[in-house]
Amino acid sequence: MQLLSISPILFPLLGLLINAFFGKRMSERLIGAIASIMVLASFAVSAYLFIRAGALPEAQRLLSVDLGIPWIQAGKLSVPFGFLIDPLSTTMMLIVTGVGGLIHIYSVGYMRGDARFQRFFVYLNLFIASMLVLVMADSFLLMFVGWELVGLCSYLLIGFWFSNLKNAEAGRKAFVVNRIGDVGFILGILLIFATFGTLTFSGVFGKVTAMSAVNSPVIVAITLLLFVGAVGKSAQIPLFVWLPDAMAGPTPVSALIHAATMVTAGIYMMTRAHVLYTAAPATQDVVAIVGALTALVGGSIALTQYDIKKVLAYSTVSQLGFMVAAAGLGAYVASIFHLAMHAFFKALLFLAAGSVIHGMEHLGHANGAHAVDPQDMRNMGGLRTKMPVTFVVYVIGALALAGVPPFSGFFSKDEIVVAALQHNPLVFGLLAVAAVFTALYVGRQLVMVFFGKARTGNAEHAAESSPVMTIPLIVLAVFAALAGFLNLPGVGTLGTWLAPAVGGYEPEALQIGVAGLFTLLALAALLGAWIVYRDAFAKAADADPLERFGGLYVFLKRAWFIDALYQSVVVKLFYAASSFLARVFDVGGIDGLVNGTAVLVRNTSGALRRIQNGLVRSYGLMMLFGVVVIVAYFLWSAAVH
Amino acid sequence: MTFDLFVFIGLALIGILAAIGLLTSRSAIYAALFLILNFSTVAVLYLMLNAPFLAVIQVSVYAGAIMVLFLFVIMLLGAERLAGPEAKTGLLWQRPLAVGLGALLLLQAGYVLITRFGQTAVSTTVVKSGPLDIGLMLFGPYLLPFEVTSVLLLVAIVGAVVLTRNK
Amino acid sequence: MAPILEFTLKSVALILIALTGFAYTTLLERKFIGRLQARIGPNRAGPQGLLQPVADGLKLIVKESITPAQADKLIYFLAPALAVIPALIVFAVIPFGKGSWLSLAGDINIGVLYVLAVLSVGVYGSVLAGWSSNNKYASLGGLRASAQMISYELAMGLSIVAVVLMASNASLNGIVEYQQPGNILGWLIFRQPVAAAIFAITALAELARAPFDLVEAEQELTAGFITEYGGMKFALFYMSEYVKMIAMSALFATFFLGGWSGPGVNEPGALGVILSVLYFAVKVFVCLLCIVWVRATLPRFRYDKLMSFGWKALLPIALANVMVTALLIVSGVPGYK
Amino acid sequence: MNTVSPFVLLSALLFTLGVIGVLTRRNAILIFMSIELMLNSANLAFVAFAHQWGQLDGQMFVFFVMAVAAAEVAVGLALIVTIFRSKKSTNVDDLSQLKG
Repeated sequence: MQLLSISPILFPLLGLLINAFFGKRMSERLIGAIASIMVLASFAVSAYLFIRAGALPEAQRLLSVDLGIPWIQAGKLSVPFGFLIDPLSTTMMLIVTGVGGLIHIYSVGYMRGDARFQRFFVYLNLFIASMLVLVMADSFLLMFVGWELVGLCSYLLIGFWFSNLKNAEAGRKAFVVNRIGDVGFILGILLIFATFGTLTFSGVFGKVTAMSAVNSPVIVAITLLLFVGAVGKSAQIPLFVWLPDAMAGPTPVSALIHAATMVTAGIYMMTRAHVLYTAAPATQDVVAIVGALTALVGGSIALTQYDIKKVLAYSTVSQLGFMVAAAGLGAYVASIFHLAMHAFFKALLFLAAGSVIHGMEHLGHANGAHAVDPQDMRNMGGLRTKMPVTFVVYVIGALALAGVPPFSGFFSKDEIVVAALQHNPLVFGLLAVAAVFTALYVGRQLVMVFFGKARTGNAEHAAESSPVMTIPLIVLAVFAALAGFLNLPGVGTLGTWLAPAVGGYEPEALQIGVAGLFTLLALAALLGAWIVYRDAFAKAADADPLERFGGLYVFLKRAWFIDALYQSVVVKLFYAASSFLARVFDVGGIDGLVNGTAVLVRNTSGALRRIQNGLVRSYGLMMLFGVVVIVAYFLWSAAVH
Repeated sequence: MTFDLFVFIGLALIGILAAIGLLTSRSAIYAALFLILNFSTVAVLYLMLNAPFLAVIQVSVYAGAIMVLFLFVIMLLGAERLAGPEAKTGLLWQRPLAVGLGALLLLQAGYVLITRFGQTAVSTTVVKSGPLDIGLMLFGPYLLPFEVTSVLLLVAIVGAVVLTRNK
Repeated sequence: MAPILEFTLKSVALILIALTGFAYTTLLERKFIGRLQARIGPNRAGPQGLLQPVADGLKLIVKESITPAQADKLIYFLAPALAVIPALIVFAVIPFGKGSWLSLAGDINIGVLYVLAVLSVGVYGSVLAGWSSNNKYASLGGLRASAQMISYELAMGLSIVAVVLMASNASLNGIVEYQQPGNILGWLIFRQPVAAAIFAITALAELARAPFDLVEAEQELTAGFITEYGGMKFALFYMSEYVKMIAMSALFATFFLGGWSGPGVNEPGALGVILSVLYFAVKVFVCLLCIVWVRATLPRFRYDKLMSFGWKALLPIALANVMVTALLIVSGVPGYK
Repeated sequence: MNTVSPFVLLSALLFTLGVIGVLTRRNAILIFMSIELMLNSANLAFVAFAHQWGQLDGQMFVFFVMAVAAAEVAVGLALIVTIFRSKKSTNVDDLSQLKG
């Protein structure tokens, strides 16, 4: 039973070991097959666990798998090595392994012929295993291990094509920015230990419940610190800058890690720690507002991007803002619901975008088409007829993202805004604007990519991708279209299922007013985008219609100047401090100390070296001298007493 | 002066003179012979100390095996002539210092012994120390050390064979 | 002072017996080998050549004593004595007959160890003689002697260990009494044939007698370590060899042939004692004859064969014999206690 | 004699002579012999004390010391022979490569 419960982690580990050690001699097909099958096996076990848990009475669904291994025993700190299988974690496991499995299959086609094919799948499997550790952990510390491991995988995969300096820099940026969040997270963990003396979820939550204090300073501090970790990992203001750059990685990576799974770790963590957050309403307000602002800012920036993946990246930032806001509003079910739906449609969109890019590159480098950026939407146009399957699934994903009923995004977003309306009008307003932006940029993208005429030779010669890529797209499209029915307003299947893990859930009735308003907003925005962009780009070089907003356009285009702000303030200050340390402190202080010690030792030993003359007899003489002195000491002390 | 004391003084003198001979002899063969003489006198002393088994073992192990090995190696290497003049290692101060320190050590030991001379009488219970009694001790309380010693000897044999093997 | 007087008298008697024995063993060997080789042997001096040893002795005594110029004088003179002394003092623990007064040291419980210790010291005579002569043949002979004796001592000791295990007694008299259940089958040669064979072979090697006489192999080393010796000093080496022969025979008789035991020794009074001494003498005599017989029969070993035979054949067999004996004793097989 | 003090005194004297031998001789074989002398004097003290207390344990130690000495001599002489083969010398002062 224990082995079965942890086998979802073991399968990808096995796959990565096989591929890492024997991959050199295996064909690409075999490597891809092993990696994919391992993840699918993991998915199968997760599904089994899910179903089995569903068959159990509600109270017993929290299954703690204690492996009986005392992982860390140091002083008062005692952390067991255990896993937690409950509705929340099984749901996450299904998302991670399900979407992950599809993306593995897709990658077999997408990465075909890459020089580091083997390494890519080793990393992917490592990521799946790490993510599962994160979601299955039964203590903050083990969760942190998974947290760091997925961060490592993210770094490795963003910089996967590291021979291009920009990609390597993007990986480094993601790593460094994430560290800032991780510092908060680990400080939060330390504070939890200092406060409660334990790190297991059950232990901590039990004590928090027992305290039954509202807004106690310690818990506010803990939750804020944990939120800093979530801000880093889930790309919230002000640390979202790494996520758009992370698009430097291969597109399947963007879909899996930077849209569907890893970036949602922050939301998952807050949901997991909902007991703490519920006890700290002050933090919840901060979380909700940060999330709503992020949703607005990310959406606004996405409006102005030309890179097909950048648009989706900022969209992801925005959607993560929705989820964080939901978590801040206490609507954890809505948050997880949107997380799952977002995983489907954003993975779908990314993979479809990858398919588009693939199609754009189809012309190959032979015709000198190399100079054309295959990711720039201005270079596309009219792909509707060239790549019909991709077009259809893209439209489904886009409608789901825009929140058009009955696609999945509509239901999950609806639940969030309903919660916002009830708790915090400000957040509601921000989210409403963000939703409009969403529909706008989605419409803009659809028009620029698929409608009109082909603007370049690459677009002219684009061709549909192979079945190994399109089949996962179709599967995802089905989910993106229909998964919303999992948690219909007033029924709340998913919510009821999650209730034991997230502390209770009452399904909201469908509020016709809100739902209708948001549907109208979305449709209106899509129509607006169609009108504005239908004829905007005759040639690739044409100016964007939004440029007539001048300064505001530039402001959005440069992502609110946040990167520039970091560059000019933080980085410059850091350089100045480093240069002071390097030129003055290191040379004078550290080197002086080290060299001084070395010189002292050298001179002393130089003097002592004369004793070691290589003559056994003189060594013996010294020993005898020692013996005589020691015996004399004993005689003297015996005489004294 | 009892007969025992008389014999002891005689043997002690022989032993000490043999030891001094070992220190001063110019030839390694003579040194070895002096050492054999010393061992033999010690064997007789063992007899006086109610240790006949050890006395015989002393003769057969030290005189019969170890010293034969020494002689064998000395003759094999032709190293019996010892270096005459002091080598140019500049350790002229070493010898007097060694002798002085040795004398100091002896003084310390002598001080202890003389201040306590004869204070503890010999136990009146005479233990049997024949081969049977020694064997019972060896295979009783001292079984583990005994077995460890056998391992040690085995290792020494292997070591000696490996060291001197011609490659 | 009475015990000292007794010891002195016994020692003198023993030495005289040993010397006479030595003298007539030489004659015995020459005559016996003569017969084996279908010739007569010495028969000029005295009736049947019985005075031949006396003549030999006189000759050696009056010969000029030559000392090699480059020899190490002190050790050169010391070596013959060092060869003879162990040969003589072995006799101290051998029981010549019934009653502990018939051995010099009496019935001591470390007799076997004493024998081994003394035999192990016997090598010095030949080694030092070889070295001090400053002659390459002599040196080689001395080296061979030391290597050979060290090698074969081990197997010999182990063969005696088997005997001690059987008798569970380390005193020679005790071993003899153990072999005295009333019939000849009590002799250990029947219950320890392997040990007896090993002892016989190693005894020949310790004596450096044929076929193990490489120490003084004429064809290779002239006369080995006695090359530079002549006159009385040569006689001493000669004497040590023959006294050792007698001692080895006595030891073999004691360990394996029941020593002084025999029919009628349990008679009270002088008769039993005289019978026991007689039996012992006869057994020793038979052993001596056998040693001579072997010399007349077997050719000499090659040196490397000698060493590998000692280390790779005799020593393992002797070890195995000790183990098997111990097992037999522990498992209570009849005849093994 | 009803005291073992003379034996212990003799042991100390022999030990000191052994120490001096180790420190003043330069021939490796002679140094080795001096070490044997030291071991032997220690043995004498052991036997003397065993006699004094009327116990066999001291004699047991002598037994083990002898075994160790035999092992030591076997390896030590093998070393000397090996060194002699390459250095053509048994003088320990010639073996001073390991110096600071």
